[in-house]
Amino acid sequence: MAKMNLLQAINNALITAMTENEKVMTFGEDVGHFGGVFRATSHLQEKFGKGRCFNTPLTEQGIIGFANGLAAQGSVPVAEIQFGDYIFPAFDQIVNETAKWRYRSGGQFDVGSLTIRTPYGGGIAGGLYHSQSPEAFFAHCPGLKIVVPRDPYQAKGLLLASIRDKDPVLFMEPKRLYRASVADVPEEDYELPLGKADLVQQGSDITLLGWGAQIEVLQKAAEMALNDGVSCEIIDLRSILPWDAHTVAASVMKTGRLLINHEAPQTGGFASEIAATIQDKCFLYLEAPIARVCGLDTPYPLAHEKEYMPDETKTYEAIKRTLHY
Amino acid sequence: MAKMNLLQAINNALITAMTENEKVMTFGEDVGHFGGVFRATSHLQEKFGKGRCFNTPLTEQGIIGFANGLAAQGSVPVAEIQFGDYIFPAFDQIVNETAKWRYRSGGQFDVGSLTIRTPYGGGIAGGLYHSQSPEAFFAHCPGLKIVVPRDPYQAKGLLLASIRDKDPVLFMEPKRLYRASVADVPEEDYELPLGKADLVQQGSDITLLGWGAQIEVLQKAAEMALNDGVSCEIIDLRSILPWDAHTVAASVMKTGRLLINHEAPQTGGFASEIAATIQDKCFLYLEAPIARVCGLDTPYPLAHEKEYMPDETKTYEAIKRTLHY
Amino acid sequence: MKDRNHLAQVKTINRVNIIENGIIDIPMLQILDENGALVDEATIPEISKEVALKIYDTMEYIRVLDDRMIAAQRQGRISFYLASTGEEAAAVASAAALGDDDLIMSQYREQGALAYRGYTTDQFMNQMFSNKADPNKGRQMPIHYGDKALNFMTISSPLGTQIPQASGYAYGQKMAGKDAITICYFGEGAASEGDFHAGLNMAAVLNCPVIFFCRNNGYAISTPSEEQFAGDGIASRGLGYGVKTIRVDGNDPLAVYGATQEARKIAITQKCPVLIEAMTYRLAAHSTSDDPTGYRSKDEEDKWRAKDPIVRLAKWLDSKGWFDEAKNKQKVEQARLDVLASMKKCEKTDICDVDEIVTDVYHELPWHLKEQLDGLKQHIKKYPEKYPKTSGRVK
Amino acid sequence: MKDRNHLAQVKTINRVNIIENGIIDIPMLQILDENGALVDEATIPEISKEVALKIYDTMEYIRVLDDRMIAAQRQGRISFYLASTGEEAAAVASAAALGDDDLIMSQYREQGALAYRGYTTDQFMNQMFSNKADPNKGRQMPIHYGDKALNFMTISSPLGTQIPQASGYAYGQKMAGKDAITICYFGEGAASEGDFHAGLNMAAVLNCPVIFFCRNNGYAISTPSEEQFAGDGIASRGLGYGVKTIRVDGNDPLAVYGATQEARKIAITQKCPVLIEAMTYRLAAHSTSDDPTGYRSKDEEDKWRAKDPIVRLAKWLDSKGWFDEAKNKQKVEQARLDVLASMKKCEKTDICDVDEIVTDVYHELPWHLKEQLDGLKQHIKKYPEKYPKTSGRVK
Ligand SMILES: Cc1ncc(C[n+]2csc(CCOP(=O)(O)OP(=O)(O)O)c2C)c(N)n1
Ligand SMILES: Cc1ncc(C[n+]2csc(CCOP(=O)(O)OP(=O)(O)O)c2C)c(N)n1
Ligand SMILES: [Mg+2]
Ligand SMILES: [Mg+2]
Repeated sequence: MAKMNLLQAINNALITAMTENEKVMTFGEDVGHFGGVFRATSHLQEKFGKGRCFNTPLTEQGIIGFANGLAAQGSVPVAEIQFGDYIFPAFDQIVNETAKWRYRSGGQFDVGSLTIRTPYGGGIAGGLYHSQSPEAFFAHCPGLKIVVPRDPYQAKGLLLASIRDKDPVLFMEPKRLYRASVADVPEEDYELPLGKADLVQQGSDITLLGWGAQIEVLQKAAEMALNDGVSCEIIDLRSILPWDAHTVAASVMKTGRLLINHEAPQTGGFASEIAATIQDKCFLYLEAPIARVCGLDTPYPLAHEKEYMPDETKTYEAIKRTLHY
Repeated sequence: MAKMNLLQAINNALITAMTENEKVMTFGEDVGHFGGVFRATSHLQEKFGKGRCFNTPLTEQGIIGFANGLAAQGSVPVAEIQFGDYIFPAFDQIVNETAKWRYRSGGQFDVGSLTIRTPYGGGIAGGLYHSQSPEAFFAHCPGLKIVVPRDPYQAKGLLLASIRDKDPVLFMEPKRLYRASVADVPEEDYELPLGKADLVQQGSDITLLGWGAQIEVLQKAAEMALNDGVSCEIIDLRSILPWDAHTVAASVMKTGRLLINHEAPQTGGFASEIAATIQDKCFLYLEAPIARVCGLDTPYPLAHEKEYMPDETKTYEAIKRTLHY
Repeated sequence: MKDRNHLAQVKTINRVNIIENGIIDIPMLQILDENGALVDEATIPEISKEVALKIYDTMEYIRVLDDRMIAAQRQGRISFYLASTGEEAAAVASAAALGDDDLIMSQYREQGALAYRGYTTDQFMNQMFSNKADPNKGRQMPIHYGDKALNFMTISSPLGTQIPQASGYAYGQKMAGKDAITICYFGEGAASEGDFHAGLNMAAVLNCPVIFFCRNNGYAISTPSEEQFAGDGIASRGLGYGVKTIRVDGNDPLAVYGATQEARKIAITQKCPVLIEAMTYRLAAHSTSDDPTGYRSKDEEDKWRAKDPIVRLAKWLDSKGWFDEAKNKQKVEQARLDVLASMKKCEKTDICDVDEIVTDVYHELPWHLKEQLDGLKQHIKKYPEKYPKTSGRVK
Repeated sequence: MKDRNHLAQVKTINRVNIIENGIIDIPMLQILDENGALVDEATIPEISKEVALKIYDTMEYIRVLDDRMIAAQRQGRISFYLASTGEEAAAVASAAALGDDDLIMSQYREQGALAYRGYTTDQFMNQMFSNKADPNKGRQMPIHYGDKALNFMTISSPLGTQIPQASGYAYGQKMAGKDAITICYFGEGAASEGDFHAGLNMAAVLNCPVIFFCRNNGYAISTPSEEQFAGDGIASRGLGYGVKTIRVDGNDPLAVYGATQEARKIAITQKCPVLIEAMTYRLAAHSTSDDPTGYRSKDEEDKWRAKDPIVRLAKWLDSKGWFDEAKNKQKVEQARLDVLASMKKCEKTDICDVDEIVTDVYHELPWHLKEQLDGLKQHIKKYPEKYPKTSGRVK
């Protein structure tokens, strides 16, 4: 065990993967010598050489196009997109190419070894273009996996699993947690399962569902609710696609209530898919409408960031509304 | 009144708009002399000159980037993306630029005059890349409007309203209806409202909701259900963003049941947003879970196209399941 | 950490001097003239009789295939086709200069390269009839071939996407120590996509052994090349990226072969990209959905018909004493019969079982796709007549 | 319908001839040498004393602003800043050659252009403090200026997106018969984006009166330009698009001014794009989030410090008898005081009312945003201490 923050856990996972398999390569803007603007790839070029850890020109569509080809060839690319907000120039390469490669070729070719890492989310005074949470844009795209860790331990285990998974994974890192705190992380190799939600806290009155940095928000809200005698079950979805509807449904059948929290705008956010599925699977169990506590349907503002965010008091109020429906 | 198919109605709307306002310009791949691969812009170059109707180089990101600038300048661009499947290279220009232009500048600048036209949808033996229905990818993006007509009359009225609307509009044309049938379309100028759903058929037992080419499917399914004595209310959403939740909610409060049908894959499709919102607004009225009849969560296949599509028998079966919940 | 001075090698000048397009003037390699005669003093590339004849036969075969399939589409037997008539040399003669381990990434009009590699008539037909013998499992439109065994990457419709992919693939080949390169075909239209820019620039900076092979055939559907770009073709762009560049007469099989041979040698030994621009002309309609009379004249087409690469190569082969007119006629006739026979057979082959509708989305079938497949199969059993191509086999 | 022959003007050659980067060798316009002396035989652009001094004063002002704001960021008063130290001439002297109606689309390091247009210190401060006097309503990070009155398009972070937009804007100006052009600034890093390719190619084909102004300052954050491209800078790409191109010493204010003047003349009279590549160096850190010691040496920086454009222009002004050392000192000191005073004032100004969180998403507020705002305001009233910057004003 070692104390690591989330960034160090990511860096440690990359070292583990690159040491174990020489086909693993990591690249992106400023990823090489400099180690990335957040330093997630620090020292990798020193350790593994410029061939396996390198800067690319400033072109997200190029980075993912290149990574697609590299993966099809049999290498194991871990491509970094500097900010989640800048992943959209690569949207075509991801949605039309990465996601459909195996299907369109009847399984002859695939880019399953590809992992795309990108920091996402708000709370860092980043305004419109350094705060977005784009997971839902990709969640409508069959063929992709989407994974979001909530802490250093999860980050290392999920990233290792993502790199080795036989499907392309979009690995989204909650950047406001990068250096927020340290935790115990095993120094040895380990994986955490993709496609499986994680029960963070048991409870009986309502299920709170989220991912990434918002798990903390749910925990704070649950504490506030506990003061009112409300027992919250907290689930970290971890994988957005494919997602673990069974774990969520089982929880909701128990508690009778569901609240979903995410930073992205509400309309068309992934909470909508969860709500649509769970109202179907748990119709007779639901004692109140499924609540969504999300970002507003606006671009991400700067001065009003606090007001924008689906924080713990908003979550707590929604818990109360749901309980007293 | 004249008889027009959907393509002719689009062409007629463009002529109307370009005649009335010389700032209206239309462009895209093969849009000029040739009139577009579907001929939606036929004769516009002849009528209005090469300056106002022209070919662009083959670059979707360029077309929308160019259109954004043109709109910001005060012109009224109507940009064509040849197939909805090829809109993704322009995703960044649409989601990060078009949609956020007014907000980020505090209303100093905007691209509200922009309209993006694109054919979408399946049923034409187009396989993975000539069949997609990408509306949900854009529906998660505040700042855009998304409009889909279901027939020639709607097409002309909605397109004219879209071109003149003060917000950027993504206008999606159901290409399998382009030449499917003709209908009466007024030759004079008229607009149909954006953001308003259209009640296609009144009914009392269940609300069927869809848009574009799927309205026909709903109608056929409703007829099958009628044979069983089931009375279906049919609503054409018309605008996907912002969408008319009030009309839908009012209908569901009356019928107690809702079925949503779209061609796009189910997970993260726009039906999920509708279901999430309506289960909230109509919780106490719902007598069965909201049903989604959608495309499978796979890329769009060719040989199995029939099997893939959310057709009338699948819809009819889902109506029965919902009625007998 | 070395000190940098990105001005060090730049000359200075002291009056405003606009550099115009005119300073670039990239000549075009030609070895056979339009009559199939050797251009004066031309250096003939190293080419064996066997290879020369295989190039020739493949071009003839593709001409037949194209003609037959256009006819089949008109008869409603297939939904779509896209011919390479008149520009066969570009794909066939370049593929002939490659090694078997070289990966081919094609746009869609390079059926000649695939045939040269050994793709059989049945394989072409299975793909075009989307039947269960198609290795793509009938999922893509006709002409979206792909074959793992032949190192021919499955074609994808979105234009230009394969260009940065080719750079990445080639980088992987280099890192794996493979004695192989990637060749990436695309049209002059696709070269307008942002992916072209990304792909060439990355290949140059990251030293990827890849040949970018542009077929400049004058049109992108209806859009003539002068509405596609204002520079000196695509070749002039290579220089901007620091990519070694060759322009070649795309209707001259010997020139294409020689240029590709040389480009491959450079790519593999110097570990760097090479751009080839082949000047040719799309004599065919863009596809069976297109009618070129709306945007070009018969005269213009005729001018280019006179540059037919098949005729040109035949004349040269004949001058070498390698051409047997009678045998050729017979081969062409046989090809025609083979195509017809194969078509008849393959159009009757079933499409895949419905189960294949959900496979290959992921490596393993996830729970939600299992559920969707189960629901679908139950539904098909209820309405077998609605899904005649698969219902008979649903259990 | 004219007949086309896209080979008509192409020369042929008969042996494989690889065209290499070497054939392009674009010289750099320099008028003042590094010591501020006129280069032998240089043609000085037409420039009035007034303009020359305004360029000079603006550069000095920006140097002060940059220094102060970096200090303010270190003190935690603003969250972020991005300086243009050492490359002021590129933005300032180019802006000086424009007309007031010309639209400026900037990347983010062109505060000099904005200041030249007349943006006031208070305006800079209001934006950086995201307060309610910021015309962007405090929605964007510091340095994302925009001003409708000054024809300066609001800056957006995604790199390269403004390049095709500038082509479109310029096309609109042309169609509207405006006597104005668009200038589009970007870094050599941003020039790797696909949007660069699209923007330049479209401008060339569609004859857009736009100046593409590339600041090649050697770095994109930590990435040196040799890992960004392998060709002869960005200028060599212009030729590939058929875009008239000028390379200029970006630290030479007279050369930048002259080149831009000429480019503007061409753009407006010939209705076509012009590409200017200004060779300069980012002496500053990329931004306040960056520390360049991790990727370059002090020695390298010092070499470039010696090319300071401010010093160079001062010397030339002095040689003309236009420079008043004492008055300049005083102006600089005054600028420093003004910035500090403005900062003090503007950092205390409130942010916008919370109502502004939902405006400008659409032209009119749609029902769902009304609902969301109402909900938010009720919530703020319940927890006023959680939202101290807006709660006092929520009714
Ligand atoms: C991204 C994208 N945009 C548009 C299309 C539609 N499309 C198919 S082929 C074509 C023209 C391509 O021209 P070119 O690259 O010159 O190749 P050629 O057909 O001449 O061989 C177009 C616009 C597409 N397939 N992909
Ligand atoms: C699309 C996109 N990708 C990445 C970034 C992050 N980023 C901001 S500035 C920068 C470097 C830009 O370098 P250059 O264009 O040379 O401009 P300079 O900073 O040197 O003035 C990067 C990578 C971004 N803003 N947008
Ligand atoms: Mg072409
Ligand atoms: Mg730079």
